[in-house]
Amino acid sequence: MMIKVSGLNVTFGQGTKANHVVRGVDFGIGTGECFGLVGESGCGKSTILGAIAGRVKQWSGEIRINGEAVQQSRRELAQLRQQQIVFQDPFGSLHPRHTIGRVLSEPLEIHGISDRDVRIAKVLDQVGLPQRFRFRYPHQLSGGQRQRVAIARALILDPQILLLDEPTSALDVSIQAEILNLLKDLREERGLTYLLVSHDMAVVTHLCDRIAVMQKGKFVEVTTRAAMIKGDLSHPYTRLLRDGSLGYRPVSSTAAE
Amino acid sequence: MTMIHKNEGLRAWLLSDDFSSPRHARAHKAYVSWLRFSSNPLAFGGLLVVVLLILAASFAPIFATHDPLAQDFAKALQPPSLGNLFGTDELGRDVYSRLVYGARTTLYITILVTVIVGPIGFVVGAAAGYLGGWVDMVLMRITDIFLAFPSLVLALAFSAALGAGIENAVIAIALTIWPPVARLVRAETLTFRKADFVVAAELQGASTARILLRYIVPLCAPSVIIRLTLNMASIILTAAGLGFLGLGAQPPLPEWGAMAAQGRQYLLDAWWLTAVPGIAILVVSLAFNLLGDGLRDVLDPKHA
Amino acid sequence: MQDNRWLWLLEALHKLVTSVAVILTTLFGLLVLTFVIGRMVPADPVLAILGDTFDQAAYDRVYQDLGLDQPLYVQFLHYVQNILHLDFGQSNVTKNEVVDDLARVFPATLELAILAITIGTVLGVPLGIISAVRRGTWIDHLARIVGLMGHSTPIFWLGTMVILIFYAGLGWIPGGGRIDLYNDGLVEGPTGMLILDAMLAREWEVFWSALHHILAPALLLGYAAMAYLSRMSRSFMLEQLNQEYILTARAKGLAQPSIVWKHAFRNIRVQLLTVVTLAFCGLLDGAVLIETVFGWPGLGQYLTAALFYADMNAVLGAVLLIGLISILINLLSDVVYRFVDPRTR
Amino acid sequence: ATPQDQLVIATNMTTMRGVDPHEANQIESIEILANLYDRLVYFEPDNLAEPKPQLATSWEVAEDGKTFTFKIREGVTFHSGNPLTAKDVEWSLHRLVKLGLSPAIDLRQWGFNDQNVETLIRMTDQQTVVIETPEVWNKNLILASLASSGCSIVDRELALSKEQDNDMGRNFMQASDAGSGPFSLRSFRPNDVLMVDANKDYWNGAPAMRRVIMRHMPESSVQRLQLEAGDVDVATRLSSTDLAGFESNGTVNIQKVPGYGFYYIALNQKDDILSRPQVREAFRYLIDYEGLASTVMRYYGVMRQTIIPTGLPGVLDSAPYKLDVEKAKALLAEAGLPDGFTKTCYLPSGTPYFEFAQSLQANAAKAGIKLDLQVGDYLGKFRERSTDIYFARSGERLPDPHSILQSYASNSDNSDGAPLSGLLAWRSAWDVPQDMQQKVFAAARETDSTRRAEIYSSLNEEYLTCSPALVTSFERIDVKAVGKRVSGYTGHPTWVTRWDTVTKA
Amino acid sequence: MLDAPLLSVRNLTVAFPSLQHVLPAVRNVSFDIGREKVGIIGESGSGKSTTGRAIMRLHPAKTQITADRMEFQGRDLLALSERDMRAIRGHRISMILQDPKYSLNPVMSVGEQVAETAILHEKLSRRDARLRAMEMLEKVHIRDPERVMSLYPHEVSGGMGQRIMISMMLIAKPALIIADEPTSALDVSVRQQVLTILDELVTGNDMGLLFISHDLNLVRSFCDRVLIMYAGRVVEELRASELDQARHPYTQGLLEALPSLTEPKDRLAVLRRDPAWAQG
Ligand SMILES: Nc1ncnc2c1ncn2[C@@H]1O[C@H](COP(=O)(O)OP(=O)(O)OP(=O)(O)O)[C@@H](O)[C@H]1O
Ligand SMILES: Nc1ncnc2c1ncn2[C@@H]1O[C@H](COP(=O)(O)OP(=O)(O)OP(=O)(O)O)[C@@H](O)[C@H]1O
Ligand SMILES: [Mg+2]
Ligand SMILES: [Mg+2]
Repeated sequence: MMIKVSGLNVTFGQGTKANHVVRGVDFGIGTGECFGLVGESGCGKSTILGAIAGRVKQWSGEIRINGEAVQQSRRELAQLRQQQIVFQDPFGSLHPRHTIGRVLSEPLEIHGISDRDVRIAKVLDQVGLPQRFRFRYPHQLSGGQRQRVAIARALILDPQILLLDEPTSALDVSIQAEILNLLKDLREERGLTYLLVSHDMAVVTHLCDRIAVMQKGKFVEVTTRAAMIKGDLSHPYTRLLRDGSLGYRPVSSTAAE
Repeated sequence: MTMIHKNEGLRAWLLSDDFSSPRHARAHKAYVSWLRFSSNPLAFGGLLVVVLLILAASFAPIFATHDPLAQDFAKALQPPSLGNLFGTDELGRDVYSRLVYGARTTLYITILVTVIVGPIGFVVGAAAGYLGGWVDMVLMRITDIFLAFPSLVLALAFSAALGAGIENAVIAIALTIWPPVARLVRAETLTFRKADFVVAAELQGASTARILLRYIVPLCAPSVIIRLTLNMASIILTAAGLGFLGLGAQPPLPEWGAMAAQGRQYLLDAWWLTAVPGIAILVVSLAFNLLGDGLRDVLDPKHA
Repeated sequence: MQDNRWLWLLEALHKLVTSVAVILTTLFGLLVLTFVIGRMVPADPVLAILGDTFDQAAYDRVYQDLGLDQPLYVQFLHYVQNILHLDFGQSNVTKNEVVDDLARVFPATLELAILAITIGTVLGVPLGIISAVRRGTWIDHLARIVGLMGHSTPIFWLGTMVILIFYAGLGWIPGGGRIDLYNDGLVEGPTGMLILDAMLAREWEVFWSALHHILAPALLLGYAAMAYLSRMSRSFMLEQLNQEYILTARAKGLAQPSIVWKHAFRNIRVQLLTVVTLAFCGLLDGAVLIETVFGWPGLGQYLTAALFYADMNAVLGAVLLIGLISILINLLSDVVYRFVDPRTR
Repeated sequence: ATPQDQLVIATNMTTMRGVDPHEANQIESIEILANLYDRLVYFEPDNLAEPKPQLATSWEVAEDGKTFTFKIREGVTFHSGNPLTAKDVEWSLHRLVKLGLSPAIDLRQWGFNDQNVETLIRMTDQQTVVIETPEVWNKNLILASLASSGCSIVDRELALSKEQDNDMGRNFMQASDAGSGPFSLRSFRPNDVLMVDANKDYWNGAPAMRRVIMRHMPESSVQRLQLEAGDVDVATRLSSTDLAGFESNGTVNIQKVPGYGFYYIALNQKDDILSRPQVREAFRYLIDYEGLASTVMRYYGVMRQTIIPTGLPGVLDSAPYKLDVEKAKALLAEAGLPDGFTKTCYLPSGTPYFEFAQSLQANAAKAGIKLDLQVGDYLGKFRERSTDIYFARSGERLPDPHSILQSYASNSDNSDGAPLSGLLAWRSAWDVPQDMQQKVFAAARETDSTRRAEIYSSLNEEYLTCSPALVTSFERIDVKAVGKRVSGYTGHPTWVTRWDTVTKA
Repeated sequence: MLDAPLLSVRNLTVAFPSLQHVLPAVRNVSFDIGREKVGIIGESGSGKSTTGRAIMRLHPAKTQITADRMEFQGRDLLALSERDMRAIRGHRISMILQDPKYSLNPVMSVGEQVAETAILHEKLSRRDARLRAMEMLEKVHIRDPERVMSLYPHEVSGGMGQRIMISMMLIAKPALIIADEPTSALDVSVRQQVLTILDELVTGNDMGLLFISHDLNLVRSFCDRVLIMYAGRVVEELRASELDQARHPYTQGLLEALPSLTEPKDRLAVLRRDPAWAQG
């Protein structure tokens, strides 16, 4: 088990404003596995990801990474290095005033790794960007290229886990395809473990082995890729989501509100 | 021919955004900013006046036609003439030369206040914005208290308490001008502190200091620079106001506000004593405002 | 449902308590600040009270009366206590209680400031909005020039020049003060604002005289406010005009004026209120200078005179009053904000 | 233009501190007090030698030279309607001494104090007051003191009815009138305006002016413009240039009222450098007497390097000092200070101090003395003897050399705690040569006028040569610009200018 | 599918002049819309929204819009005065924007915003307009219109917001509706409801709909016809049901790049762009 989460609860705020966002979630992800999280906006997907990454600190329960329990508050540099995160918005995830070279050398500096030039050259290759992009600024790059840089930044520390928070939802279909292919290739080459969050059933199904469907902070169903493709699903909510993503189908128009 | 070619080559190199080195990237950025700035005639005019001010201040002895302190009762209150470009004051001193030397005082106050206020504003604002929680609470309460006073009134109170004099005026003005800067830095910090690239750095283990210095500060810098430039205009006005009320630079140092105030005694017979320093204040403060506006176009295109 | 109501009430209460706490701490800070300034003064307060002749015994007595032998925090408590009892001490220039002085001079400043902010708002806001709507046209440039000049002109100098030209040269405006001598003292109270009082008393001659006197200083102050307000309303308006809902409004078929005034303006009302508040506080700054120039017997002149003669009680009283007004106005704008903006209700 | 029956005076009221005659001692207050109140005697501005009756119809001095008996005018009433009696006179003078504020010097300097005043000043019947001086003094000095604003007679009944915490009505009289003078206070707004109305029942007949208005107008140019436009009748705070303008076009009358004081530079003798005689003398060579006299000081002073002003006995016209930087340098070298020194010079704000001080500063700089000017209200600091150099001017309550000399040339106890803080010599910590001090008091006791004049004359010469710590340069004058329509407005050297003599065309 | 199209566009070109150069964002676009649902798809920046807005002339004043023909019910839209154009906007042609969070005025109540259109175009009194608005809200299946009318935009959910937007834009019964990604800000489940309502109203009232989207699956199942845009040009026009038989390599590429829920692919095909597509 690369990641083991048990009894995870997350509550934001206190008193009257308390917002119980994740309610008792358990799951495990094996080494080299790709685990998907789907669900509608605000159901708590990013929060779970954040708890594992160390971004969200108000959680209770247990999270183990590579067998090692992690603390809510502080994390060792070595622990941080094991898992890296890729965000949804390629426009917001790169510092607008750092060149790509700087973006990529920052993590190396933080972790005190020396042969920076070599590593940067290598990782640019891996994500399929030309070397001369090192001196460019993010605003000179397209969305897909930026997302590649974000992935490169995550990879440059040689992590074992990539936490992907809707990595393609801001991209066009054609670019999305490139990134999805890249992610697939990287996983195969490096044996990485993925936790992929998305609201796009097709994307999750394309990439993941197992898929958890979330509603209001809870897992309503954990299913497999095959079951998802076949439509062999037990929970009505999962079926609703799957149908919805297949295209337009008139529903009985009694309003929900 | 070759020269031209070389120049063309340089221009092309500067304009190209397919960078070959970090130096190229920086040079390109600077060049493009310069192009954008210099295409704005008003801002350019502002820069010109500011440069002139700096020149006048640094080379005052060369620009001045007289000793700004030399008195001559026989020549008191002479109207502008070729000998005394802007006339003479009640002690027979040459107004033009005093104006030129006054640029030193003005520049001294402006720069000193800015140098004090910039870092304070940065530290307070960034700390409050980034650390949040009670640090933010306390720091913002303090800035609120300072902000509750109109700035000149507060500067007056401080000057009165500290005593007249240029250094005290600097302290008094600095004390009243840092809160808006801190506010601005805090607001900017807040917009960036949750940005994905900051979170990414945090999750990779970057220290707080690193995040503040390498991520947040460079992003706040443009708007702070703009603000500080615009602030310089108000510093000049506040300093002049203090000088006007007799709390700024003390004699014989020529200071424009004090000159205008002193000249008011002679308003009806020697209008130039008031008019000339007043126009100088107006022009320089206008120049800083124009410069700030121009910088905004260059540094912060989203607000243009 | 019942439960919810209680929660709501609790929340409202909590909000109230926190905002009151914020105001109180700010007020407290204000007191600390003025106290500290008062202590920094090099002038000896005992001498200020004793005046020209004194002996050591009298000195010691006053020293103790003032509590200067007590530890600082006790002195501060005294200070706060006195202020809570509206006792700002005696001005040693006017020999009056500072509170009485303030009550006398403040209406003059308030009158000036209110007129000025009205002028500034009535002219500045539309100018800013029009220049935003007609971005890049001559009116936009005009607004920009007006704004920049207003930001760059030393107001005391402008005032002086106005007097030189319009009083000494052309004789269009009076040379200073609030009113012509022969009309002085004809109306007194209830507000202390001459124009208003004259209107209430139907003393039209007094009214015109007061109006004639206030016009130049109010216009000058109003100009400074207008410069600021037009700039701010322009940028607020520009921001709104780029919003998506403006596109919706246009897609509905609304004409430009409706879009600007009905849709966009509604969205900047609250922001405008805040900057008008700020402008008003800024006016008090300008008033300090302009009152000196125009011999306007208001708070500003009182303050500068007090500064000249190191009359610290008066200085602190005036500064505290100005701080207090600023806080109150900000508070008021906050309340109105909550009331006007549905998003904060 | 101003109405025919009103007099409008433009002035600067900033320094005015209330209208209690036993407290206020600024020039503007005193002019007002002179008209709100009456005193026992008065001196006409152009005849300071001979006292005239005011509330006292007659007086006599006993053989011992110490006992003065005053007959009080009958039928005088206060503005409140209360009759004025000897009781009021007695109580007023007691009040002056007991309050012990600045004007108290009018009586205290002759030896009156809290303990003895009740026995020494007393009414003997409803119309008679006896004043007994503790020592023998020249009787003109005593009468001159009684004519000064401090000895104004106040309405005892009214004051006591408004008494709070045994303050003898002090709180009330800050801004209210309890007098019997030709005018009564109508309204007073500090730093704005003060109005008085004619007292129709004045014992000497109702004044011609129905109302007098004093207007706060700190700007010289504004005063000038208003005077030109006829919107004010008298301007009291005009700058030299504005006065020059008037003088050259002759549109108004310019009165140069002598003031019994000097522009002085006080050198603190506690300071090692400033206490060297050569340094003190050097300052006398650093003043540009001629340049200042023709410009800045033209309407503010008359050059005089001694300490007895024009018109008083013992006046001396000799003025040996001139601006001479080289001489000053030589003196400094002699004092062991060839490279000069740096000192702070404190001065009040406004004309002509500021211009004068800047001129001094420039000349001093040439001699190697760096003066930092501090402009503001530093009287307190001077009084504490902690100013290096203090530049100001003095004015006196008595039209007699004694008060000036006492201040400039007597200092019986130069210790920090001495009760002499009113004296300029003490404030500068100047240990005045003993024989000079003795002469000062001998002259005050001298009852023979010629002998007195001789003593003063010799004091004057001595002062000139002893390199004093108080460097005098100009004798003070106060200039008033009076509109042509006004007649009968005559500035008084001790500031008690009366308005009941004023008429307007 | 009546004989005369509602809107007929020929060679529409839209260019935004900037400091340096004039870049046409839409080039030579031609299409007709009848009383049917026409979709426009294409990647980001391909000019979809620009086309939609050009029809209503909603672009900034200095935008250059040219066309050989742009006729709406026989009237030349480009020749109309601004005043006449205003009478068409919201009345004859309406537009639904993507995100109700931003496209509703945050400080006006829902009722006021919906009624405003009715007052403007139907010249109704305030009271009648209110009633109409209430009716309209009911039509978009809002249960308690009275209450919703008094709410402010931040107080309603995304799905409800979009239904309010629809009611506001359809209250004057326009003939043509342009919907610019009307559901892409909504969750899958809500999206279906909103689309159903839109479908009902459009079909029920016999309106034309221009549906802009980048979701191929959605357009395929929702619309009658599809225009595919690339770099400001329409590269292909198809019946929605025949999308799979697209001939243009761009359309084919898009379809292949799409991960599918029902027919899993191991690798997704990557679109290879041919510069010639942009020239066409
Ligand atoms: N830092 C925070 N403080 C308070 N509330 C938060 C915070 N972060 C998230 N929330 C709340 O928690 C809930 C879940 O948020 P989360 O970001 O995990 O949703 P999500 O499933 O990722 O949604 P989306 O698909 O929109 O990204 C939301 O209601 C959100 O408002
Ligand atoms: N007001 C404008 N000024 C200048 N350029 C514009 C303007 N509006 C759009 N553009 C440009 O026109 C092109 C087409 O934009 P448009 O918004 O129509 O694309 P789109 O197909 O709707 O894309 P998306 O799917 O991202 O909404 C883009 O390159 C855009 O940058
Ligand atoms: Mg999320
Ligand atoms: Mg679009």
